[in-house]
Amino acid sequence: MGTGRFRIIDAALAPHITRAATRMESAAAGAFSVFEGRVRNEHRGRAVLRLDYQAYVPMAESEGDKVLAEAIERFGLLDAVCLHRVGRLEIGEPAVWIGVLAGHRDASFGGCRYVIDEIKQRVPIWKREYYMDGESDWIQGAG
Amino acid sequence: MGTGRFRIIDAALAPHITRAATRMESAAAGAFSVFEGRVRNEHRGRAVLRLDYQAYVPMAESEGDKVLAEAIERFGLLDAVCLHRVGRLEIGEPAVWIGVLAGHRDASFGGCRYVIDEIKQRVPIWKREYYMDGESDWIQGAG
Amino acid sequence: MRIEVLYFASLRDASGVEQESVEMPEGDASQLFDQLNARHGFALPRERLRVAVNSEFADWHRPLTDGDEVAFIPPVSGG
Amino acid sequence: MRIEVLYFASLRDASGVEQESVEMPEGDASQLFDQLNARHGFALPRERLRVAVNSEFADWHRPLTDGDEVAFIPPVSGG
Repeated sequence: MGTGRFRIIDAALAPHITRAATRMESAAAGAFSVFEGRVRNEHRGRAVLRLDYQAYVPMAESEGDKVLAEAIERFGLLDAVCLHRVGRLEIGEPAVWIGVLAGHRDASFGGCRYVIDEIKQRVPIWKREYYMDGESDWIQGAG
Repeated sequence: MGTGRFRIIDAALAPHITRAATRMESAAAGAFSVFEGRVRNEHRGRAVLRLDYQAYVPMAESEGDKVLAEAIERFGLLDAVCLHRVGRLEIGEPAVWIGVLAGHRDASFGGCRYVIDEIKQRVPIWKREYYMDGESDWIQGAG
Repeated sequence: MRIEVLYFASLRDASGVEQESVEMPEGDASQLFDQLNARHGFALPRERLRVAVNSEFADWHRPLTDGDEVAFIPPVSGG
Repeated sequence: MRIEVLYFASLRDASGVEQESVEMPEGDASQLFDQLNARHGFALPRERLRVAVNSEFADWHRPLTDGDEVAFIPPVSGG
């Protein structure tokens, strides 16, 4: 089973982010990098109203755990955690939060970037955008 | 005078980080990157007990503001903020916090990395390390 | 044999269900997909999908076994 | 003319003060440094320092004016 470092959450992410960030501590950590992806009001020139995220939850968590384990191994990280929202999200809400703890900044930046890039390639989560003009689309592929 | 985006703080950084992060919002923001530098227990093989940071405060704030303005311009950021601690710091405490808001992740990662690298090159702040063996040293140059 | 099929994104919209139990003779995921595509008319061809068997990415031509859980994975857009 | 000099890090340790007012004839920051170095014996040579005049990095050879605030900037180690 997974390591539990990657979690799909069907509720506002903010309190989960606070708790996750608080736990990321180590006397050997000189660098803590965070990436937070948020819902923005525009995509490829179209005004966005809101999003829905859907996930294949057990596989997203196991595949996400693999991504985080790879990042820890490749970049020599002290820890790496990811929270990903599902359900209905409004403009400005966090959709994904990645926290990476490392000895030095090269590793924390590199590891954090690796995690978001891999999630966008292979973790089974899908985004449906609802536009101001009343249409909606499943986004196919990484943004 | 400066823009006030870069601030030297002579007290625990955590509550200031919380406030600064809360303010970083924009409907156009798809990406929020954070880098936090912390005091680690080891430097070049020596066990570190604690640090002192000293700054030329008005110049650090004006030079830091320049770095943040450059990052905003070069990477097309929506916002960029930095808090830097001075005084006595213990292992695990945050020494510097950088928050960068952008439309997309390339810009937020790039801008965040630019800010920490430039701070380490040219913002007049100095670190004195106190070692377990009782010695201490002013660190000369970027780490 | 009986296969549990999960649908996501536009495939869920086409099938109208989140999952269904499907009877099929011996075969692999590509044959299962063709059988279901004929019924539901998915918007995405098989070439644009990946397949997962029991929550792991798998080869389209690995033989399925009774009780497997199969998901067709459209291009992902999380993050 | 009267110059306000600020000391940081190892230069502050050598001078024993955070700042001092210094009288000097017309001249530039390099001459001011040499005058102060003779008195305090700094651990860092001028080649390893930058100079700031009124909180801005400046050229060592720009003439100073009465009332300027001058800081010798050791290699920085913030962040």
